[in-house]
Amino acid sequence: MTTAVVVFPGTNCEHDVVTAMTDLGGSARLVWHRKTDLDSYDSVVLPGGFAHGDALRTGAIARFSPIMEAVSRFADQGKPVVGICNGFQILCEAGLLPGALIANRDLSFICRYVDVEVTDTGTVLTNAAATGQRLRIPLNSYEGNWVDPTGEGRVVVKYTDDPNGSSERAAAVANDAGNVVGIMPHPERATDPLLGSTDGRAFLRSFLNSLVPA
Amino acid sequence: MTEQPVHRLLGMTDGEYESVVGILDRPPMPAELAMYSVMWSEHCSYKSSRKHLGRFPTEAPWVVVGPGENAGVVDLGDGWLAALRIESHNHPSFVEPYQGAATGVGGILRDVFTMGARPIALWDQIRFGPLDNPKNRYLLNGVVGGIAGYGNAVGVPTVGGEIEFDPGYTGNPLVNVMCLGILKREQLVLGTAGTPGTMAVLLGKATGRDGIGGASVLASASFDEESGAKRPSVQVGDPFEEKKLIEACLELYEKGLVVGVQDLGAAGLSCATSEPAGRAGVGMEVDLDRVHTRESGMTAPELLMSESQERMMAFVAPERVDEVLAIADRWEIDSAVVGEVKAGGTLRISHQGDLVAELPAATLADNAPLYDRPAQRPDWLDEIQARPGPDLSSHDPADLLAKLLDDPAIGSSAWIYEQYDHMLFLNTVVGPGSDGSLLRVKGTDKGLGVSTDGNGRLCYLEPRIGGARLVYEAALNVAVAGARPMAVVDNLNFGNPEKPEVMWQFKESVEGISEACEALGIPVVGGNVSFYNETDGVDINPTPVVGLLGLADPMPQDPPRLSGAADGMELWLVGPAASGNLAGTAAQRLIDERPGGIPTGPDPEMAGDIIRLAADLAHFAPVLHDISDGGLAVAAAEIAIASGIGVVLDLPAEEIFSEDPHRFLVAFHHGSIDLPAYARKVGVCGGDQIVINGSSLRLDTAATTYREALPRRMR
Amino acid sequence: MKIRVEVTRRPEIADPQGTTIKRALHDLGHTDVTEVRVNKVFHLEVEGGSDTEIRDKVEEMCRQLLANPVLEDFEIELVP
Amino acid sequence: MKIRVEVTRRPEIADPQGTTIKRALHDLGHTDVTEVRVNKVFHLEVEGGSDTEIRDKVEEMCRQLLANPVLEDFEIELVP
Ligand SMILES: Nc1ncnc2c1ncn2[C@@H]1O[C@H](COP(=O)(O)OP(=O)(O)O)[C@@H](O)[C@H]1O
Ligand SMILES: [Mg+2]
Repeated sequence: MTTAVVVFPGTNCEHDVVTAMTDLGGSARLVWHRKTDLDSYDSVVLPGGFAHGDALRTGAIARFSPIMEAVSRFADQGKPVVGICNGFQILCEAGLLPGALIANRDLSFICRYVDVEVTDTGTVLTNAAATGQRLRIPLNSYEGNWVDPTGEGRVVVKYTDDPNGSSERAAAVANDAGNVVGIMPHPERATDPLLGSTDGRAFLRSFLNSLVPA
Repeated sequence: MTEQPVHRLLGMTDGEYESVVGILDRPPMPAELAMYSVMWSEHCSYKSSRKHLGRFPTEAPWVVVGPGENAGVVDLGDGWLAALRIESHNHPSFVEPYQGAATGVGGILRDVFTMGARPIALWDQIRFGPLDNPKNRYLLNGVVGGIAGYGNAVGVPTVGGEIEFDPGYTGNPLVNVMCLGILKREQLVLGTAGTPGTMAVLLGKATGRDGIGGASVLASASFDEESGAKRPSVQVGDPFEEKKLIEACLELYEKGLVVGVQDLGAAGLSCATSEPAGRAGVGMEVDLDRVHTRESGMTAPELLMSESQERMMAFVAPERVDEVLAIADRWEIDSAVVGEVKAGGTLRISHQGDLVAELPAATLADNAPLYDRPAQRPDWLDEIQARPGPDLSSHDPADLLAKLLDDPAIGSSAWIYEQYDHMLFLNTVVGPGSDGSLLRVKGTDKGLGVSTDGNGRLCYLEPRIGGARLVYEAALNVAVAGARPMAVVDNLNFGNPEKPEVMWQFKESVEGISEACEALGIPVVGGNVSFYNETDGVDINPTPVVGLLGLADPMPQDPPRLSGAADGMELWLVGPAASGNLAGTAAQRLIDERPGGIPTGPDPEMAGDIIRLAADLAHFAPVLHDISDGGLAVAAAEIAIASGIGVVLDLPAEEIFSEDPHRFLVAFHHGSIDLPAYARKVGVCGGDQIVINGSSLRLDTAATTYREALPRRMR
Repeated sequence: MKIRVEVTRRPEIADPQGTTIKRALHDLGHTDVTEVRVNKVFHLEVEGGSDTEIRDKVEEMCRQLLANPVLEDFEIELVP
Repeated sequence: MKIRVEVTRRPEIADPQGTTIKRALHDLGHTDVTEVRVNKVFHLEVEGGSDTEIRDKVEEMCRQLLANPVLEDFEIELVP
């Protein structure tokens, strides 16, 4: 049950994701964006960072990386696909999640803990949490403001306050099947008590749970 | 305008030009003149400061690489090393704050990963004029934006720093950045060209006309009304390119593919060819036509002087060159084999079939001019030191505390550090917003404590005491995070060295830093000098900045935090009794129009004991906080605000706002900790007020004032 | 051939940059500015092909990459 | 009155974003694109005043805020 953690040029949270998943008993390996198959993996994480330097729009160039076709197939097959921060932006650009991410309302980068509330537990990233559960995890983004012109996106985690202007205070959004989820704050930054919070475990545990064959 | 000889336009004196003619035994060709002019600039050659920098203690058993290389390297034990370096980008940040600060970050990162280390954290030290001036707000905004824009995107967290305001920085802000990297011993790489036959491979960004003359013109001359004319030199940072370059270089080191590496900073290719060759005692043949360029028609001097960012020169054995090029290709960075190392010490550079330079490589660094500039104690200093301190008797302590919490240099810097990714890599155990940073070294029990400290006002009043106090303050800051001081880097920001008063301030500061390092038994492993920080003839306060690295082995598993105070805990002061001298304090800055007096000097012996004690206490005390800007009152208020609990202080009047050195506060439940006899109980935690000898301030008001001090001025 | 592509954010979508700049202009005393929108313009240099061919190519680039259809429209202009 | 301001980075100053976009277009097969520069365009709505007055005002805004004189030039166009 191995997770592919995709590395684009400019990605920078890949090692953190591997560390956090391994600490929780999972197994994760880095996969370069020019790879074209994910056959030996059971799930995918697109980690945070600045793929292609965020040139043009965040995620706009990364979505054309060769690996993304495999990620799409994965998503279609109902396998778990999670994008964190920049990974969320890439999934939106790739059309695997609805909406798009634009600059924060106050046009400034935000790196701090935020409180979020789980509103939908029917996804690969939230199944081990309880509806209404409040968690504290770090946000770290400039383009964290999710807009959804269709108004039909499925919001599964919400900020309890409104740090960045995101529609419906969305912190995480899922596809209809619940196997593709994008989350803006970083669960992997909140898994070790030494660093201040372990609330991110609820999300990563959900993800690991979803790998157990039914 | 009268015709000037070219060497003068390039910032070279007639005497320096004559030396070049002497070395070559003929007049230099244009490309040669360009190379000497950048390499012999103040910024690259340290010609005014070198003599004094020799004063620093630089040796200790744990020093692996001392000053002189791109970064200092120390041994952390168990096969781990740390690389540390600090750098200034003052003048470029005034010209263009965002790009100036951004390229400063890019440059300091390269200094560290040149050594084979992975950069794991950055710290910024920034200084501006008062924020009621819109220009200063613009500069602060741009500088913080540039550090955030580059640091966040390159993927290295900025985990702390410091900020100071003083009218003297209005026309000359200071932007310093420090970077820490870690590496396994076998990955250490030096800036050497290796043996004859080694190939020089240029990696990274295409070369353009960026910052031509930047080193000699921007970093080494003063600002005046014409500085607008210097603007074409502005460089643009590209953190994405740097990120790829870091990963590619780290892979090269891991696979043992390079003999040596040199980054291209100020002086670009001139430096990256001559310095590694000089260090290895070899020569080199370089073909400029192979350099990948962004613009067409660049001349040889332009190619040699360009400061285009995000470039590295790797020295590679010929049979490994293909592997190196393949790795560069995989990381999607450009590369070119531009030269070959030759025996004999001559650097030969050709361009479009012509030999454009032929000179002894080592002379660019080794024969740089060395000035023993006159130094003289300023005659205005007596008058300033004789001024009486502020009179606090007519001030209510709680009122004064409220005003201090509203000082943007004392109030929370969250507005700054929340724009920085300060958590990446999952190492930040104690992050910004307390004293020193504490970073874990994953896979070991070790932690690294780091603090950077500067104080222009103290150094203005008495540079030797000021310099020494910076070291003690930084040492105590890392100690309260559980680390023992290990090594120092310094960044010496001063005015015009051609003025004897400035040279004296410089010399005295170096002396103070050196004495304190000797007393603590820690070496200086690197640094940087920035002179000519003056505007229209007025020099900045002498502003040395110290960056100190400490080792916590083992690292406290539950280190003290400002937020650790609880109802009923006692607050104790550890350190000498306050002298009552308020020279150079925040209280003085609030009350008196101008600083005056002589700041309290350190007690080196006691300081050592106190620093050791703090590092021990950090393994079990819930709260430790050193006393600095704003004195005990502010330190106690910071604990109260962070912990969300009031505090009642009862203490002698001269203790309240004293900033006497090497003193700290510790909070704990009665009887849980034994302290030495000189420690005194100064208060108790509880309630919803901060009470100082009966006068009180509501905790929620204090918290709002503290949080808003900076952001409200930036709106 | 030189081509100019302007990518505009759809009016119904928030434009934090425009909003912030408008506020900043008001703070500077330019209170007669009632609206600010910020767009991106690409100046491309494309080789070969007839005008129509080039326009088609650039349209494809826009649909693929230069504009995000969720947020943006685009306008192509061949610069003589 | 509607005003269009285009802010261009000076040609001698590096444009990393343009370079990255060009590389991406090449990767997508558009290898006939030889140059990409990215500019910002502001669409302003300004009330009151004659054409000259408005142009002067906008020029001041550009110098103060919209363009960075160290890196950028600007061009103002009144849209009829
Ligand atoms: N420019 C800055 N960037 C990042 N962090 C900063 C900056 N200025 C201050 N800080 C953080 O705020 C805290 C308080 O800073 P300071 O008052 O200078 O500490 P000290 O007096 O203990 O040296 C520190 O944790 C520091 O890292
Ligand atoms: Mg401190």
